[in-house]
Amino acid sequence: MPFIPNTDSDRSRMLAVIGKPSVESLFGDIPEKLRYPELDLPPALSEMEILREIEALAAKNLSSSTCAWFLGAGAYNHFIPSLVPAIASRGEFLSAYTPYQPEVSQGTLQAIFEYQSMAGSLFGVEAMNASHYDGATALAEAVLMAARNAPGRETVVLPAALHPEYKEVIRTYLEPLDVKIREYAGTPAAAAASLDPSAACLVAAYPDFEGRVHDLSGVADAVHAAGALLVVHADPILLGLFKSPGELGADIVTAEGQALGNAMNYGGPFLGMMGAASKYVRKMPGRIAGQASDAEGRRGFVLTLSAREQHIRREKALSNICSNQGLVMLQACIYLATLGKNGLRKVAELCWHKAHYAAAEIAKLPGFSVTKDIFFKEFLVKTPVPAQSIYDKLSRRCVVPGLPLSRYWPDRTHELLVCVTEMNTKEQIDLLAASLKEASK
Amino acid sequence: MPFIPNTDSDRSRMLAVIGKPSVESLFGDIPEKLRYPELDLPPALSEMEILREIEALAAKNLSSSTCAWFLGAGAYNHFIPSLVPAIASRGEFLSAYTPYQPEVSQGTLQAIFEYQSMAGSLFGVEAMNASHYDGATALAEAVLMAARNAPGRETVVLPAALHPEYKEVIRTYLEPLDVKIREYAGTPAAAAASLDPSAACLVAAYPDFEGRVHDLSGVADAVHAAGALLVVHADPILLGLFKSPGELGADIVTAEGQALGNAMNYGGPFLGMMGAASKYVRKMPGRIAGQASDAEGRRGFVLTLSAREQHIRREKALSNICSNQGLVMLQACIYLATLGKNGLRKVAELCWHKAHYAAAEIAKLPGFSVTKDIFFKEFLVKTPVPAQSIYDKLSRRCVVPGLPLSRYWPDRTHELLVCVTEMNTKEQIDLLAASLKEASK
Amino acid sequence: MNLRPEPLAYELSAPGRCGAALPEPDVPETALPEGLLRDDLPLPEIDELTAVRHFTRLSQKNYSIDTEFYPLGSCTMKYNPKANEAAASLPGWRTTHPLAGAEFSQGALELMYRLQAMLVEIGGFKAASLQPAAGAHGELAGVLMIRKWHRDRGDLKRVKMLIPDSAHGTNPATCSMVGFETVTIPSDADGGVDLAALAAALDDTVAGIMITNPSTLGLFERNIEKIAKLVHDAGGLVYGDGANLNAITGIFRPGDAGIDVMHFNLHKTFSTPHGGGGPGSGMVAAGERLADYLPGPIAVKKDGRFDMAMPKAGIGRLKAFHGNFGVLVRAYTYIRMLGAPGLRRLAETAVLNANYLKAKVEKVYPLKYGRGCMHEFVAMGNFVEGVHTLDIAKRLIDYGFHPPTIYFPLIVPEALMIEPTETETRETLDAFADALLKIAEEARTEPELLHSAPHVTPVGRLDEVAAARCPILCYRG
Amino acid sequence: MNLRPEPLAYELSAPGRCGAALPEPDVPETALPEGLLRDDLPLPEIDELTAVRHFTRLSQKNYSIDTEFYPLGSCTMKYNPKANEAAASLPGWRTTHPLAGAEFSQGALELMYRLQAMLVEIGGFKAASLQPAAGAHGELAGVLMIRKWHRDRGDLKRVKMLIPDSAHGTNPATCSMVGFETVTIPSDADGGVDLAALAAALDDTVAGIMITNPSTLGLFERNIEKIAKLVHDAGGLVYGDGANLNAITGIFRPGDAGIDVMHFNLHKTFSTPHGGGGPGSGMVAAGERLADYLPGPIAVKKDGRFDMAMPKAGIGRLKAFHGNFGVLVRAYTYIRMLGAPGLRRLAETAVLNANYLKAKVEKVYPLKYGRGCMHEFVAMGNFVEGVHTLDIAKRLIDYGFHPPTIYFPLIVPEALMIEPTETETRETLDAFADALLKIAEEARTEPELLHSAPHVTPVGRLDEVAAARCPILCYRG
Ligand SMILES: Cc1ncc(COP(=O)(O)O)c(C=O)c1O
Ligand SMILES: Cc1ncc(COP(=O)(O)O)c(C=O)c1O
Repeated sequence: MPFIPNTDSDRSRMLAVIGKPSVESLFGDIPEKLRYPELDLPPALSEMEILREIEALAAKNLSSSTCAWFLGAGAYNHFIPSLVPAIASRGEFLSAYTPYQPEVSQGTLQAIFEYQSMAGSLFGVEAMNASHYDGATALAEAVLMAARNAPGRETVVLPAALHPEYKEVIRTYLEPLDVKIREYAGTPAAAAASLDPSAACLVAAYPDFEGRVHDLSGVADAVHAAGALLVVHADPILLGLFKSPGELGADIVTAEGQALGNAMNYGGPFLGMMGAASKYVRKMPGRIAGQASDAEGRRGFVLTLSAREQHIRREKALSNICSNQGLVMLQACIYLATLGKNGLRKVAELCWHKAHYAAAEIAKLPGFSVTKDIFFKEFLVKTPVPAQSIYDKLSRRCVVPGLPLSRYWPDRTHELLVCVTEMNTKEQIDLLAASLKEASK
Repeated sequence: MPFIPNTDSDRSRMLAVIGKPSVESLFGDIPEKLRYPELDLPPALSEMEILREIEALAAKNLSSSTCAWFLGAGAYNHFIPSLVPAIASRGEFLSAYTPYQPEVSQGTLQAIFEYQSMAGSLFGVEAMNASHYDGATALAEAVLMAARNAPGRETVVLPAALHPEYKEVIRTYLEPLDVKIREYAGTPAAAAASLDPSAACLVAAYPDFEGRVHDLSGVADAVHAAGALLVVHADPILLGLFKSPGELGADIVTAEGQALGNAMNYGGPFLGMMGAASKYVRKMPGRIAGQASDAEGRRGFVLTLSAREQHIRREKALSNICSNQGLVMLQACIYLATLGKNGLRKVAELCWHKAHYAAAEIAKLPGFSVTKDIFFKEFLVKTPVPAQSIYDKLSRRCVVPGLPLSRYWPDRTHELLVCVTEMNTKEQIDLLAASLKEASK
Repeated sequence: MNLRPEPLAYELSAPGRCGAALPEPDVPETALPEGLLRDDLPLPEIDELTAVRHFTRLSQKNYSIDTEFYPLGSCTMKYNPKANEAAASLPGWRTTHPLAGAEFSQGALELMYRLQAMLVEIGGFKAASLQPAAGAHGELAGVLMIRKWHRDRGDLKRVKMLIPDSAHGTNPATCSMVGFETVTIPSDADGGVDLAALAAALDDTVAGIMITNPSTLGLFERNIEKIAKLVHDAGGLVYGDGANLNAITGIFRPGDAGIDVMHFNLHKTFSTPHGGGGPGSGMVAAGERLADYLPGPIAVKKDGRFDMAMPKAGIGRLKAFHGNFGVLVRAYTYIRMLGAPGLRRLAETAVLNANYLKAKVEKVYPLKYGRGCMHEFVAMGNFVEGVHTLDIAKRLIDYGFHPPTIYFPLIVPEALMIEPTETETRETLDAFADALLKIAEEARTEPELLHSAPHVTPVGRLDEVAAARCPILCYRG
Repeated sequence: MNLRPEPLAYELSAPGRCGAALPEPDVPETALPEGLLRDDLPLPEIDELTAVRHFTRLSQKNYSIDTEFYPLGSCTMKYNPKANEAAASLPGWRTTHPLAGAEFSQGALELMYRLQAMLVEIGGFKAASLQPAAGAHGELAGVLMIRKWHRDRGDLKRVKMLIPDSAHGTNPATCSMVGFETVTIPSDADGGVDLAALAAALDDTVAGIMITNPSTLGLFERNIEKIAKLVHDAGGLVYGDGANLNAITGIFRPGDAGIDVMHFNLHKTFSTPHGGGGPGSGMVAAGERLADYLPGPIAVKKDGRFDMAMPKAGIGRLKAFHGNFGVLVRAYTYIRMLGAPGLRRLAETAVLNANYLKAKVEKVYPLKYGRGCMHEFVAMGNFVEGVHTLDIAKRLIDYGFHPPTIYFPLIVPEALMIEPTETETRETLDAFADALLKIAEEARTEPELLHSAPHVTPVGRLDEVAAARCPILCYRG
């Protein structure tokens, strides 16, 4: 076995040192009748055989690299510079553990610190953590954090137009606790204005699930006036162009960071991003790296504020999170440093221009109408025939037109959420428009 | 420009230090009328655009990963352990130069030394060099080396069944020199027995282009008795099983090493392997690494015997070779270490068994006949209809049946050279047989 | 180890540089929305080479499995075959969207379906969900399942969870997240659960027990069946923390011993590189009682087609989309390369390696529990006055080894928790044992060498107390 | 830099281990041929982790572009965009066979066809062949072409090739390979070809001249047109060594100045990482006179389909198949990312960077030829008694820089040949200049520091003389 190196002769020599007659005898503590079950598993394959099989499976999925791709809804087809996977896959990053021993983990630790710094710049907050499992769990933990911050307050207020799967996750996380969920349909500003004293927090989606970019100015003041916290869940690419949540007064920020240099990968691993105004840092869950010095005054980095975490505080920890999404965070870190100030803005601008061009083209089609709200890269289209039938027809021809909302709301049969990124060429957009037209005949 | 970092403001600052008014003024030595030509090139593309274009081009070729692949003839579809490209693509290996400064190149140097050691084991010689451009140029240089070794002797004797492109390359290399090429049709043993005193060397192909594995015992003695050198050009995978050329008395050995962990890659970069009995090492071209010690007695490795090379000896050098196939050699090195004694033998056995099964199945087909000679992984099939028509028909259905010999010999219309490796499953072989049968109806 | 100080990306920044070229818009432009835009985007400006060099150099400041022995107890730092990486990074996966729909995702769904079946078989369960993104996430799933099971039966008073004192911190932290109270059960003299204490703690307020087997002491819980029976008889359920499955694959199936629900750390036992922190997968499998309570969706097969479906009485969704899919591809690849005999060989070798190391060092490094260990063992580093486990750990770095887990489990003073895994050669174990013995010698003869260690790293011991007191969590210019 | 000694793979071997699993035969077995088989295959036996760790650790003993500044003169050690690597390693290329036939290789052929056209345009030539695998191979092609051209005209007496004394060693070595005699032409006081000496050497036995422009002194040959005319008038042809094209892309086309045939080092100018020695591509392009003489086959287009064809009067084939295709993909990708303005920016920046470095150090490091340099400059390291260029080079290693090319070109004593390339930032150039100046200071104040350098590497200076006297070229057990 190439990755179980010790041979039978090694075994004998080792058993002699241990003073045991056989390997089996090392398992004497296991109840005999339960020992060595027959496992019904497929026979072992060599590397070339399994890779052949997996390649065949991987080929059986619709691929954004061979289609005109307009499906987003929480997983985005953005450009990934080739250097990102090339560097992140280096063994020293890939096969290191959580950096518990800082002297031999400065690579990982400095990368976390840089990620925190850059993500903090993007979101306009000083304190970011080193990741959550994904955007949905980050938001769920943010809501828990807000609820914990205000023990008396029993409701959290979510936008109706929050990603439906995120809502499900929040429901799962909150179910055992004495916290109720309320949804608001209008703008965050309107919701903030009518917050009642039971509210622990208001969550704003930036943009919301239907692509709308709400003006958040004034929202924080209203939320704070009501004694609650403002949680903003943002698209990090949008923040290349739009005001940051921190600048708008958000107390806690979360995001799905997949778009920052990570592939769609059938939905995972993704990157839960979370940050907070510095006054809340000791209430924020998750790992955090901080700057430190050694005895000679050399700068280094460590995991810090660990008194918030499970391995130190056990049942008093702020969260049970232990393993996080380290490598995905590293990819985001490399992405942010590589694109930087100029590149990220450019990506955001491309999304803006292309999405608006697409919307304008689709709006010209008979029977189609396009949202009038401000949007960034994703927008809602009303379709003259059921959106799911359009989806099926077009996807079979490798034009993936967006998300039919009926997937989540069976009665919203004629709505399609279209996403356009810097990866979509004008040619593809024109093809989309032409295909939509044809499919609606 | 992401990989031309200095900005216009950097330029100004730098020009100030140089004391020049403009970048253009640095090019004053260039005749003015020839300066700054208009270049008719396509406009610049960003990374995402060019990758999209290249992906489309790459997809327009028949791929061994989606076909039943039986085409070899000098480029082979062998298994490449995933670790080989994963490690060889590490920046420290990939982006280093030729190891002229040994203290900061021990990684490359030790890898060359290990490659030389393992390749030497495989071929049964003590001295290997660090690579030639490919198998054909390695053999051409070996022939030159043999000719140089015996100044009076004006012929080199090649097998008629040598790869036709190798013969062309040897002709190109020898054309300006006073050396004649003679070909022999029978076995190397027969050719060796009838060598005349004009022969500088006899080349044996092991196996030959038609897949025959000739018994080379006694050949070296006969060649030496005639005062010539024996050059053996071998398939390194075959050497996992068969007697090594060194053991059989070869003076010089060469090979195409692509099969050792390198992809087919439309024919390049490949790996020219060359080695020799130790007494000829100072007459062998190419870079060589050797063991050395530093002042503290620590073992290290250096490029050695460089008095043979162009950068030291200029017109007196044994060859003009400078850049070689370093990275391809590194992949072969990792491959050889990973498969090792047990793995390489197993690969060779799988080739043997599968090829012989395939030959037996094809031999059963009406109208087909299969060579009676000893072969390893490649064998000649006589086809009832033109082989090229079979090839075209089957390849369009992703069964690539082998090489129609008419490609090189227009009159050999009904012969197909079939190659079977460890990558071919029984299922594929059965499919090949069934497809051949059908195509010949 | 790269010893040169590496500036922060911000410190390498210069105005106007960028590490990636982007095209100009190929569509007519649309005016940007005034008033909503940010003024400044304070990110670094660096070119592509600077980015590559910066992060490559940073990587050179890590110890890792691919470069050093990394015997972190409880973490199963095994070598992850490169075939896993090749399989997981196939373009066909990378470009697949989670909402493309079942018709357009049959390859991904089939892989998940088959993986579920294999894990169920390996663990002795009935059904599995691949939703959880890490072990702790799987614990959350399992404890929510137990909670819901009781509540669905109308049994609302079961709010306590029993947890052995050797448990990992995630166990009690998970209980708090679902509002359970934790009751700590002491270990007996042999390192197992104290059965009397367990019996005493069991009443009708107990929802269940979370048990790790083998435990974090590296010991197999011999009374596992008895414990399960006691808890079941008291109306509770048994949660299995499967983080240590590496010791028992192919040898013992937790489900056979009465575990009702268990998470598997796929990233440990089934070999996803840990990536400096993650990602992982803490998929959960359940037996008869809890199979319908799994989080969802899970992969199902109907009429030869694969799809996703929510379990009947399930606790709901734990993350967006379908779990950490890339980790699932690796686990699938790995299990298929091993097969049943390979899984057994894996566990046998992991246990043999641990016992071998233990035998080589236990005369010098005392153990609190002397019996034969499973995949890891816990030694103590306090055998020389004035020298601590921390010093030994740091000194190991000088010898080119990553230190073991230290000061955990909490019930062993000055713990050194050593898990070699099955992927290390006998020669590496010998070299590590030699270093440990040499250091023990140095502890007596040259303790200063230990106190000042490590000496071969870009920084020495960092002042973590100061760092936490006055935290600097981002670059401030 | 990994400072620990790393054993050889053989020294890590243990019987029975193997780093790769292979399947059992799925076909009936055939008896092996007795008498032809080897008894023993003395290769190492190591497991997969040992292989990964071994080679990863070895890699950590290299300086490289991705980690350090690497200003090797004449080598154009620029950063190679990772997009090149992504493009070249696409599965569609890796699995394409060179003999699949034109119908089944249209993508590969189209890329080669387009690349030929772009290179012809950049160089100012008429046609190109992608056959040669490296610069020296391209030289062989070009010199064979010149030889054949003369012979095809019945002119058999032209057996001499003129070569400036600053030329790279491959130039004269190439001539020897084709049986040409080389005549060295001295440089004039300005570092250019001495025109009088050239004129004197020209007669009807001269086949041509091999000229490198910019020369290996980093100087543009101002008389290039005159030289070409002189040689042409004498019935000879002009070979251009294009290794230094990085200085002039988009600014000057050698073909326009009368060069008849030139090789391009695609792996230098057009950015394939050097891989510790190769592979490269030395494709050749030719003007009017020699276009039909190119080696082949070359890519052609007929009726919208791509194919390969042999040039009419060509010298034949130089290697099997179609050149180093992977390198061609990188060059194509790279040129397409730059476009014409990018190519000009490239050369301008390469030259600016070199002049900037030169300006910063020339007061301390004397130059033999003072005029403005192109992409590189040659300084001298013998300005302090008892300190040599070698010492300065080795001391640079301590500062984290790869040394420049040393003792070449041969006509500059104690040469330090510095080529920064366009991919380095001003800050890196400043740091390198600072180190050079600091070392010059040390040469005066603490010469021992230089003599004993380097101090930060796994080995010190190695005894190359002993190594060559009694060569150990393979592991001997
Ligand atoms: C025993 C045990 N349980 C649970 C966990 C938590 O797993 P994860 O880090 O994947 O959340 C760990 C991880 O260290 C562990 O060792
Ligand atoms: C000026 C010059 N000519 C020719 C060559 C030879 O090129 P290659 O190494 O690709 O054979 C080089 C390479 O160093 C060179 O610098």
